[in-house]
Amino acid sequence: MRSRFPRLLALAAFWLLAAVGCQKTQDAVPVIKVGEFGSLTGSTATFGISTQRGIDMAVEDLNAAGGIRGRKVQMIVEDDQGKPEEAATVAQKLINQNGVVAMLGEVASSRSLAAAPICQGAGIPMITPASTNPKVTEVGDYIFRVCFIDPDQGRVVAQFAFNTVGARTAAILTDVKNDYSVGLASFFEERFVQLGGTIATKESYTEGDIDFKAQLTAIRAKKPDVLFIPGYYTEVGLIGRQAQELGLTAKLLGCDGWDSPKLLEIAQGSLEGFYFTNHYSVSDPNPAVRQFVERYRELYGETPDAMAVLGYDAANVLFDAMKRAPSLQGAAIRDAIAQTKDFPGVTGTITINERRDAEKPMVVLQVRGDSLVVVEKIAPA
Amino acid sequence: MPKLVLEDVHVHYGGIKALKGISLEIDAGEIVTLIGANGAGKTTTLRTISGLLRPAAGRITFDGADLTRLKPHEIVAQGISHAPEGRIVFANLTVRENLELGAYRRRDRDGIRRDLERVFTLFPRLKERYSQNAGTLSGGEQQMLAVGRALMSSPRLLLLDEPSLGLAPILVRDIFQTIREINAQGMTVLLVEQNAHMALQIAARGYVLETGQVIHSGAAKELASDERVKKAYLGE
Amino acid sequence: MQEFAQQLLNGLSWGSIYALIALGYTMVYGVLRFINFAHGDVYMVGAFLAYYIAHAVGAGSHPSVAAAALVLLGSMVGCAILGVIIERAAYRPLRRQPRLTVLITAIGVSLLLENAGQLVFGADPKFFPQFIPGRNLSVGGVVVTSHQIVILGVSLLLMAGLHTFVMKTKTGMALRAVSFHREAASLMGIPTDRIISITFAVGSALAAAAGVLVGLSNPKIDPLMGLLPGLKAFVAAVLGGIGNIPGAMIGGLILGVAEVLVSGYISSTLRDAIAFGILIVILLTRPTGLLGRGQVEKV
Amino acid sequence: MSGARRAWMAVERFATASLVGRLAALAVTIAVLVVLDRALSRLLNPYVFRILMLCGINIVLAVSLNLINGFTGQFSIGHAGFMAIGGYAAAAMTTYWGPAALKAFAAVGLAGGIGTSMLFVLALLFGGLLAAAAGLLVGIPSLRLRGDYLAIVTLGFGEIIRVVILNLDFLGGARGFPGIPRYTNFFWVAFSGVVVVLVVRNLVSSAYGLAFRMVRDDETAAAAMGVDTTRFKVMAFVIGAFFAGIAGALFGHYLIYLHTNSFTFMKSFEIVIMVVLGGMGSIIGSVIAAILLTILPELLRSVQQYRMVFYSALLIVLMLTRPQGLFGSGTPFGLGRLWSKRREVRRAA
Amino acid sequence: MPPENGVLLDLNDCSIQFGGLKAVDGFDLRMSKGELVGLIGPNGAGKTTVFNLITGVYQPTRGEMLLKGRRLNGLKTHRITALGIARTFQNIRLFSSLSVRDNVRSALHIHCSLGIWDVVWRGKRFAEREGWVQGRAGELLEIFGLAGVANEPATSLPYGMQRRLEIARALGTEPSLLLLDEPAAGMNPHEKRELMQLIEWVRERFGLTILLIEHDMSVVMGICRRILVLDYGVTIAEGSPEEIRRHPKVIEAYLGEAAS
Repeated sequence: MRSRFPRLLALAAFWLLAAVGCQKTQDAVPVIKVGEFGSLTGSTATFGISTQRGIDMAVEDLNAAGGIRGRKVQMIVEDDQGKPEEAATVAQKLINQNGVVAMLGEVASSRSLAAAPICQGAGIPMITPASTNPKVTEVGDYIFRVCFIDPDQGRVVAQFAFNTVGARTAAILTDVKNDYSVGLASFFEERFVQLGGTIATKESYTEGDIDFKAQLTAIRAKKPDVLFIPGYYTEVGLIGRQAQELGLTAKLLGCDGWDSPKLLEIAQGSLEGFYFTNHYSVSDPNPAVRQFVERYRELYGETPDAMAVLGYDAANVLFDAMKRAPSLQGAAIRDAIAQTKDFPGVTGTITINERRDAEKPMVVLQVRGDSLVVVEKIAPA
Repeated sequence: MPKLVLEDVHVHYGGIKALKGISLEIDAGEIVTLIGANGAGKTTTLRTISGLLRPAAGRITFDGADLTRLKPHEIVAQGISHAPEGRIVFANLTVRENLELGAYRRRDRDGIRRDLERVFTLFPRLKERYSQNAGTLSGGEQQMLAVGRALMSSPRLLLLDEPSLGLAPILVRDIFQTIREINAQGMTVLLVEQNAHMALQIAARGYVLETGQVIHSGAAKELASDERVKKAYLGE
Repeated sequence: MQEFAQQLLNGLSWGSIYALIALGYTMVYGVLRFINFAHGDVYMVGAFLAYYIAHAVGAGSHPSVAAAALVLLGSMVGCAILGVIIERAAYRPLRRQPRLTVLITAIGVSLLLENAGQLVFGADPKFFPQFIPGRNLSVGGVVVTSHQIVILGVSLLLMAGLHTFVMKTKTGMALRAVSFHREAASLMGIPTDRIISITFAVGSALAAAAGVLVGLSNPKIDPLMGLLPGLKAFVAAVLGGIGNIPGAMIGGLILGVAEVLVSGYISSTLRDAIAFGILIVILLTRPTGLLGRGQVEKV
Repeated sequence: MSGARRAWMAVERFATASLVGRLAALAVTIAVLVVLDRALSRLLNPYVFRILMLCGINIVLAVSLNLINGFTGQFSIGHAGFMAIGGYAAAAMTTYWGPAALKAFAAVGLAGGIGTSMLFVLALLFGGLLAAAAGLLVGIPSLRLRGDYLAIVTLGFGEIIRVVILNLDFLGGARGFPGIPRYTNFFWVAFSGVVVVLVVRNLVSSAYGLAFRMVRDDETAAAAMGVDTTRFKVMAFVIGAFFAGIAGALFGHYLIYLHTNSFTFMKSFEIVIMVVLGGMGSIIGSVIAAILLTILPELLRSVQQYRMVFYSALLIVLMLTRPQGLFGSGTPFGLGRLWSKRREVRRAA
Repeated sequence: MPPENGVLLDLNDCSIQFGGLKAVDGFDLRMSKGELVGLIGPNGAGKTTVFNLITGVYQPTRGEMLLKGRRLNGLKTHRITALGIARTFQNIRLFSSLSVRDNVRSALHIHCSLGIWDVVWRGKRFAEREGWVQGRAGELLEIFGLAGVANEPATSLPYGMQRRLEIARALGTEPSLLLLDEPAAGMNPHEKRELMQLIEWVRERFGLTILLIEHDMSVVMGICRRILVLDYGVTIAEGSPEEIRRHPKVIEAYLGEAAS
């Protein structure tokens, strides 16, 4: 008697869920389904969530403006828990179960790389907002991105360090489990050495770490001019503080992963005067940026980070292409995306090149008090 | 009025029926012994009385109170103390702490001190080893500690499981002598022993167990002279 | 030399976090002989409780000792209750089942806390308010932060408190008896179930304290933060001799120092590997840990 | 039931009676699987088909882990590590040596499908063998450690394997290993599933392989019966790891991209959960649990963010209500124990 | 003393210590082929330790052990089993998850002489050996009257039958020396009588030499010609049942003073 009740309960719950899952909503005018997958749970969920918010805003805009040829767009979002194999599975589900016509992909290149072959195979175009590994778009002609790629950004940071900051020795602190970080670090190193600088030391950490004192103490001993940290703000804020605590003299340099309203909150002033590259500047007077930032703050109560903006841009590039495409067939949308030229995105003017990567400007921001100031603007190479 | 009464107690371990309807009675102030071969159910009977095992059927009462559904620590509160087989002193605790644990449920500080003195009178060796870890004691000393510890709860019934196990003959005699003394001070004792000789010498009555059932019972003297008992358990 | 001293200090303050978590593992293993995999997640819940309490009492904006103490205590009490509930609901019904079964249940509880945590707290990281101002002290080039002092101080205090509790109080004595032999302890009139509950409460409270201290010095907390430190703390417990309370403290400190030295002098990629490397070496050469005592198997 | 059983036994007797019978059985199996492969990949929705494939890979993992945990009573939670080794080794082989090998095969007349099949078989074996070698390494601690200690060491090994791969540049490190050819299809997954079930069954049901279960039940008694317990414990690890390696190779060549994030200890836990839920020492249990636990999270997608909460809660409830797993232990193949607990309860009452 | 040439087991001055405790000290035992020797003594006297020494569970800290002139020291248990020593255990150690038949088959593992490939491949060799094992297991089950319960889980059998199964299992390894550890424990007089007959009978039928640990005097005295008494790890007496019964040391240490 005692053992049976919970089992029945579990069974009942199970069937209830199954029943709920099978219900379908039907509208008079069929909506256009677009898929999105991201890590809504797991250790990198913060980026998935930001991206999703940006995309939601774009969808709202679109539907408010009448959708695509009178049809509204419905986003179907799946969580991949930050696992590559889950990304592949959900991509397959979105395509075959939900019948999406296009896909907005993952932040992390590893997940995009796992899901891209499925989109490619099914002939469903996919745009990734922020996967910077060059290999992602090499998967096939249906795969696009709206961000710049690692080699470009790595080079820009190296040049900035050498020319503008005047650094001759650099240390690198890499997140070894993060493809993005590893990629940037290697391109930075390549360029910095090419320019005549030396790499004093290379240290590493792992996503999710919270104590970096060991590495920073080792770096402190080498006294480099700059410390390049190609990582995410979640760790960088802590690194900045611990570096300050330890009295590190090197200037810290970073990349778009730093961009988050929370960065300065966590860093507590420890990043004052330091630089990072980004897609755009929140304080850009450009009305498109102003409008986006205001609305985002209104909706979610915080300043958007890079992922939110890229999600917004990726969705808009896709919708723009869908509007231009003669039909909603995969190939048609693909061709339309490929022809994107001078699209006015929040992160700048986006042109998709022949490698299906976005060509767009990059900015170097400096931390000054509570704000980020644009110190350099670099046009697409 | 009998103190402890077991009525038709059945116990199952997994699929094995360890006790198949044990009934016995122990009167206030007497020593009763359970004898029988390994696996006959002696230890199981004690463990069932002290609540470590739950009977599948039957009833256990102590001074009229039903023990059948009580947990071990509640049974201790009822006044039954069990010195388990193999002694099991807390080797990581000192002798003092072991004895204090025996009085875990008690709050009467004076009474505890009195009982401690009583234990030391019975087992002077324990006083010498007062602050040693119990694990460093010899086998005999550990047995003393186990019995002493059981007395510290100031029980009305003492269950002793194989107190002579693994002890040198001379110590065996000592232990039995002590049991007799404790009993003389008014303690009711239920004794499980493999050394049936010794057990029947000090007990008033005995029950002979075999494969989970009582097969004989009676006055200890009668049992000791019973041919069947002699043959089976006394090596004659 | 200066660098080494700095690393050592870093390692000690990091290790005392492990030590606090390891204590809970070791206590639970002592009484129940199973690895409570959910323990690391209790540490996570502790950090989040502290986060919410700190916000509720405004400790972030008006730092004070009283507020800090309130945050610490509140989180410890909350986690103690959580620990007791977990034991009651998930482990107690399985007392007589094989340990593997209980272990799987513990993994289930761990997953539940993590996933429920992502739902309740949000999957993105939260940033701990600074309710103790950060100040640095330089001693011969070795930087000591106020947070490190707080971490070391509070954890030493807690460990000393635990030691007193276990060694000097009646309940502590009962706890040692239960961990030596549960059945024999119940024959002493010790309510073993209650002692086990107390063990979970104390262990969980210590994990909560670790969560608060971590949040204080490394203020990023997220629902998955307990996963790896939980495992590492278990390693620390094994290293010291599982079931052995001083062992857990020493194991935690050694592991913390070892990790910091490895990432400082060799490579931080090996940081996680070193924990498990130490574990494997210890288990193969001295399975009972540094302070543990062996038990002979009876044939 | 008994009629079907008798028929099956007759088939089996024929299949094992002679080399001809064996080859015939093999040919029939291959033919059936090839037909199924063609049919299913066309008939099924690709999403459903994908879940089916993942079920198959998980079956290989669960059954092979059952040999270690269920049948031999060792306690390993590092299966994902073996899987990673197999996956990466096989992927490295087909990616780096594949083109050359295919050319060589073509040169001797084995072009096209046959050539790639040959290559894939070699890659599967290579992955399996490397994993088996790691299994040998991990099996050695099992001689000294048991229970929780062994568990935590296997977990540690799994993590170390991951860290090592992360540091190997030619395996892609943190960026992952893209561009693996897609060789895994239903045929290979199903074939591997059949093989692992047959091998484990053949092992544990023979008088010789009874030793695995003897070691689990009572190591001392097993040694007294003349069982070289060391050998069997290590063997369980080696064979279990071998199939985990194969599963990893299938996984890699299906996903055509590998990343160490797929092989965390959570993956190991998932496999252990399958084994325990199915019932330790029950092959059919492992198979069914593997299927169940692959499908369950997919079904739960409808509850969105509550899905993993449900999954973990369900796991706890299942363990509390059926701690011995769905199929109990003891009978490797029978379904009979499914309701044993209830019967026992009734008898006791 | 039995004649030199017929010696099967020869233990010389065997000792083992656990920590500081001498569990067995200077133990000597010679058994000739076909003998049935009893080993008695109080609990904790070291009887089972002697078994554990002979079967390689423990290694002696001193002394030599020979079976048919071959040294047993340093060998692992399974090697010793292969040389022809089988045992039963004090608290029955059947394989709890295996059926009665599989418990008997488990003992035949040692005669399989198969490799892992044979088993997986299930070829001719396998069929031949497995067939032999089936047959042999059937025989043993038949002999020991267990055929009717062959498919029951071993631990569901009544106590007496479990003992019998354990002996049947031990015989499956085809030993020349059988070590029985308290086989009569937990048996009623009727079962004990059956057991005594069984022991006598298997000794005859399988040509066994048996070393028996037993508490029950009626059993030991009834079937052993020679008895050793162990106390505190030391042999305090050796001789025929009659001699042992009267031996003063034995009476004091074990049988109890009331035996007079």
